Amino acid sequence: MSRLADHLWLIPAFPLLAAAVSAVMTRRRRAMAAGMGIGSMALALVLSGAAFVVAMRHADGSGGGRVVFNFPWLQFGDAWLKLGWVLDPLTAVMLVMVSLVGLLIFIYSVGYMAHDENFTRFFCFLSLFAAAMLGLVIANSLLLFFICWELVGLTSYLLIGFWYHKPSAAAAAKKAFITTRIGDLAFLLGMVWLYSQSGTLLFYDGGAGCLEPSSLLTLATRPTATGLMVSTGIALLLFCGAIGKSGQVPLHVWLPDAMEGPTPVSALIHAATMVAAGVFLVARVYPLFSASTGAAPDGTASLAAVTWVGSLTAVFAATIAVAQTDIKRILAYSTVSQLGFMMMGLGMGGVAVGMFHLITHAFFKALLFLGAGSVIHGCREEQDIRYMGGLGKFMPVTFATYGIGMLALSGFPLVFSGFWSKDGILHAAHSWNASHWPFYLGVFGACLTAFYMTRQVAYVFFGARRADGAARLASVPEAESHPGLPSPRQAREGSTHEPHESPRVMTAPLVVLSFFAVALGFIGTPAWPWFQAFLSGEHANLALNRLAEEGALPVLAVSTAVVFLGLGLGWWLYGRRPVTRALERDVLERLWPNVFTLLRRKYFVDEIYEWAVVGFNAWWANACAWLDRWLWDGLVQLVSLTVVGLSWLDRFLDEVVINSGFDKACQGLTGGGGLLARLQSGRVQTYLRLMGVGLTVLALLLLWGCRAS
Amino acid sequence: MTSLQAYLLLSALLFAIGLAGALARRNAIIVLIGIELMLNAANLNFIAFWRFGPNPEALTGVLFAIFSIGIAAAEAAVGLALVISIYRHQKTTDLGQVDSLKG
Amino acid sequence: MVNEPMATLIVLASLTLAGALAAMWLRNLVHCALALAVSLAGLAAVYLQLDAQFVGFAQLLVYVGAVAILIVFAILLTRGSEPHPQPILSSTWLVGAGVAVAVFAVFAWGILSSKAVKQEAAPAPATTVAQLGNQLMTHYILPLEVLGLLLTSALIGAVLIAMQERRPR
Amino acid sequence: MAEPLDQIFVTLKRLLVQLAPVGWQPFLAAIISVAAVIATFAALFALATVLERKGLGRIQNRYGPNRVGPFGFLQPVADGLKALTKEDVVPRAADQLVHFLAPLVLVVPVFLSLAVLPMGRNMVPVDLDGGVLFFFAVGAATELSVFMAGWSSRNKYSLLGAMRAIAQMISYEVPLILSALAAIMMAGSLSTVKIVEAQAGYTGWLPHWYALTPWGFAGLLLFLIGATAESNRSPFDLPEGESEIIAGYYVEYSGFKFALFFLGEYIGMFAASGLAITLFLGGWHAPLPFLEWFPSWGWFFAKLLGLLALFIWVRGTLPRLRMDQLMNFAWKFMLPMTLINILVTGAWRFMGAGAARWVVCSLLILVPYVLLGRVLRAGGQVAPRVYRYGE
Repeated sequence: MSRLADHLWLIPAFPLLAAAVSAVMTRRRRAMAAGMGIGSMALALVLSGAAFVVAMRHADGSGGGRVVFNFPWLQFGDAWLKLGWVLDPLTAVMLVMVSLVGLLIFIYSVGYMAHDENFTRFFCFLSLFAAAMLGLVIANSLLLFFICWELVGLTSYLLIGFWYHKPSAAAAAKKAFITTRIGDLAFLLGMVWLYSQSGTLLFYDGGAGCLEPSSLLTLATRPTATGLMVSTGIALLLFCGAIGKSGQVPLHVWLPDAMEGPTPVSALIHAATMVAAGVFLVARVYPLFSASTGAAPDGTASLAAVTWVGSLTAVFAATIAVAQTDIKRILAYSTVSQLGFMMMGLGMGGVAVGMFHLITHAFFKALLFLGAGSVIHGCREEQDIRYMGGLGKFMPVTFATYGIGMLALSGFPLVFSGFWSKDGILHAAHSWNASHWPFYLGVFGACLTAFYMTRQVAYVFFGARRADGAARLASVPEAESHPGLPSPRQAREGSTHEPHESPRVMTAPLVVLSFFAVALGFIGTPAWPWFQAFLSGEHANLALNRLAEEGALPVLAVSTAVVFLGLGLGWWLYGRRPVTRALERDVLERLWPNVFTLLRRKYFVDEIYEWAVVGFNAWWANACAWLDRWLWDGLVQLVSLTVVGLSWLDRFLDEVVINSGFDKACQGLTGGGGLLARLQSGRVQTYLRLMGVGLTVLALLLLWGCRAS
Repeated sequence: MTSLQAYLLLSALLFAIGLAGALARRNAIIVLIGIELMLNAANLNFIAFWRFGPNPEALTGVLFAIFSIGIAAAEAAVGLALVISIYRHQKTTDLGQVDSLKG
Repeated sequence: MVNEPMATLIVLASLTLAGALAAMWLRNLVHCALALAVSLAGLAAVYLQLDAQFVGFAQLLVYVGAVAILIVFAILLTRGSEPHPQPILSSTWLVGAGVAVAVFAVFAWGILSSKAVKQEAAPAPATTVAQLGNQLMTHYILPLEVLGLLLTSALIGAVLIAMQERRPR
Repeated sequence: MAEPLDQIFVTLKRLLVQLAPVGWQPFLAAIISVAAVIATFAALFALATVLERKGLGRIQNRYGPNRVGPFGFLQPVADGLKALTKEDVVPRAADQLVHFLAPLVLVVPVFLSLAVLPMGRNMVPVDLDGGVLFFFAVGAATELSVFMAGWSSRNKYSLLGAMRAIAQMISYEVPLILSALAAIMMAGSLSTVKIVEAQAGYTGWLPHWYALTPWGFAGLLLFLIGATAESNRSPFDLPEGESEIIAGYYVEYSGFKFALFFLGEYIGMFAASGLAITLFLGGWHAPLPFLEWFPSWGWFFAKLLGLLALFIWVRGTLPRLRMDQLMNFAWKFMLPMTLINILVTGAWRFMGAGAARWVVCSLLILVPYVLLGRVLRAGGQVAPRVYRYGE
């Protein structure tokens, strides 16, 4: 079966083929496109399963359970650039997760996009995205990883901007693309630096790869100009790429705006897979991050950076999510917060903790997004939770699956996967000895998560139905509404018909996802850490007593307490007195009005960016324009003026000084000549007379001279 | 006044008369005669200084005078030949009119 | 203070000066030439008085004999002898005379004021023609040859100039 | 014995001079010698005129003047009286002063030139170191007087005559001086007395006269030809050529001035022949040793009369030369011959005594003489004139 490792490329190949075929098909061949897409994803899933089995068998084998296949790709000069793919537990897990979630979302989107005329194009982009994601997962070379990384970025742009006639969608696509592009720049710099230092971009190359101990040692020991170790420097640059892609604090602004795209896109890309690519990157090059000279065994500077960024993002995004009114934006900020948690897990607990939360999150976040999608679909494209309410009765399946997803996300103890993965992270944070702050931030984040999820469910499914009349729209104060958007709101004014449940093709994936949201929790519990063992290559054995070990129990207690606190608070504020009127001010708004507006306006980060980056750009453009107009133009003017001046001076000189000067000199000469000519009168006696005078003068001089002697 | 001074005065006077004639007279031949007189005045000077000079046996004065007489004769011959050819060209020996060689 | 030789000097000097003045003053050119001859003869006598016999005789032979005749011939050839109407003096004769007077004044002042010429007459040097001959042939041989060359060239030149007159006609 | 007679004049003069006070003695000596010289030569002049006319007569086969005095010897007295009594006619246009001065300027220099000739042992009027040079220097004045005479009489013929005379005298003066140069070179001094002493002594019967040497003989001949030309006599008497221009430059002269011209001419001839005697004929030396007893001055005057006879003879026999022949003869024959003569004298001076010297020198003279003659004859310049129409 090791041949499967050699042919790992088949997995991304099928969706790529499907994308290619659907790209050339005309819009009318809708069924063909959907069939192709779903078929290729199913095949990819089967192959991924096989690969998972192979990886399972190799897990305890030699080579760290890793099968590598490298091939020379590009020759420049005398050096060959090699690409390749690797099959190791990490790859296997991700393959299965991506293909499974992808398949479910493909099936769901058939129903969701049924009445959209660009159906084939949608499926073409989705297949392309899936191929790129699968390629990224199996890549054994940082270069191939980077190529797929960029393809994923491209497809996210295409899908966000799918409804390009909507200006907000186009703007959001551009914003997403540019923000991730900034991160990718750092990623590229890191990659180039890594190549220059280690000489190869392959992760594992039979000992010579850049993640293998020999090159890691050289990287870790070589200091840079600023005192950082080279490995730390490269790690930080790669982490910037991750920040961009996974929407961490400074570069998170594009993720909420990415909700402009269709909901399956949001679910697939901005919940499960693409945003996870950043975390997967950190997991993949974790040896680089943790490579240290042994001085700080439990975390190098880069891991500390990851931890701090992660914890900050977690709390920051969670606070914003509390004050959002758009159903998909709340989930988007929740995703950002959960990614922060994953980064904290990676930074403190290592690959296994981070990856376990990633996998679990992928499933229940996909579930929540698809649920939201069916809600929107049911409510005639209504996305604002203030105009929903009491949908529980109208959409029982969606309500049920959405509830399971909400409980998994907020980490309801023991039953739901979210609890175990979040607890792993908090446990790692608790045992992290560099600083206790990440632990406190993590706990606070978890509490907030629970709180805003209950608020959302209360708004959407409980309380009175609020989808009434046009009066509301005119008085909507906040800038939320996008001007000129042919959004479902116009539709709303038209009719007041009842919301309806989504068709089976959409509810089936919900049910499957909800099953996984519950099941996955059990493979990673402390009692039976199969998942962690699988990833680290050991053999996992069932031992309930580990639950009661000294470190684990208090953390479990704290996290359950926190979850119940959040749920209770949320129910207290929103569940007890259901909201009756859409425009009613939010409960929190009534309590802390300015804090609430701060949160609702997302800490004004967009405005700050607008002011800073765009402002700076505008200012710089103006400055350049001014410079060009005045300095360079001025210089040219100056040169031309001097030349003209010089020519005038030259003419003046030539005219006055030389010509007239010369003429005068000549006149003087001829005059002098004339004078002398008169002396030559031709009369011999005059000459004699002159000689006589000369003689007398000389004689006088002589006599006068020697008179003294 | 010693006799040497007398001779020198005589030669000076002779020279002056010759010069006056050369400068004042209009006719070319008279000018030549004036020049002859001046040359002779110079010879007289030589002989006077030889006679009353420190070492007369050196005979330089006398020889100088002899050579100067010879040269004067040649000069007179050439001068008169020139005057004659000028006369043949311009039919006059009046120096006032013979002034074509001028600047 | 007038001793015996000075008397003869005065006589001869006056003769020479009279001749010179006449030569410069007379209207008739031939008379001027003859006056010149008289003056040169007087000068020859002065040379004899200065015991320079050879120079005196040479002066007589060259000047009185040859140069005077030459001048007379020139006068005849240029029709100088016929009386011509215009005044004999040039227009600016006064300037010429003035210059001559100035020159004489300077020389006279030089002679009278100079101390070098004060010492008394030396005994007459006994020079013979033989000594002159020796000097000429030994010490002054080059000037003699050059003089000879000069005289021959002057001779040829004069002949050439005179000869032209016959050929063109 | 010869001594008292020889020195008779010298002793006479010394006696007279002692009469005067010492201060004046040099003047008296000078006056005595001048008077003596003038007297003797004036007498000679008178004698010469008669002798010449009688000689010419004899040559022309007729008697000379025989009416006045015995055999016509008082003829000069008659001529003298005639000259003195004749009216002195002066042309109106003549230049009075110059006209009057001309004869004087002629006579004075000629008499001066006599001062240098040694007429006898210790009987030289003035012994100058540059005697010969003095003679020629003074001789040069005669041309001036000829010009004065010719020009002042405002007569075309006289002017033409004067021009011819001057041209002739200048042309012949050069060969005259150069031929004298030969004797001076041998004697080694310009003083006439030294030249005569250089010719003293006899070898066997022959005196040491320069004339008896080849160059001497040639020199003498050339000198005599020059002398005749210099004094406008005989073949060279073109200026007075009666047939063409009446009487030359003294045509306007009459009376005593005319006589003076004649006197000047004769004295000029005597001076020239006296110099010839001094330079080449041994001055006052006797021709033969045993004739020494005859007084030195006697010999001098005897030779003088000999030369006079020669002049008269030449005058009587030779025809008058044409002007161009005269000039060509002077510049193309006389001048080269005198130069060659000087060359020969030089050769004679530095060759040892003996026959070789004689042969070489005589050949050196004869060969150029013959060649030159043939060249000139061929050129037709000196050949006798062929009258194609005349015959």
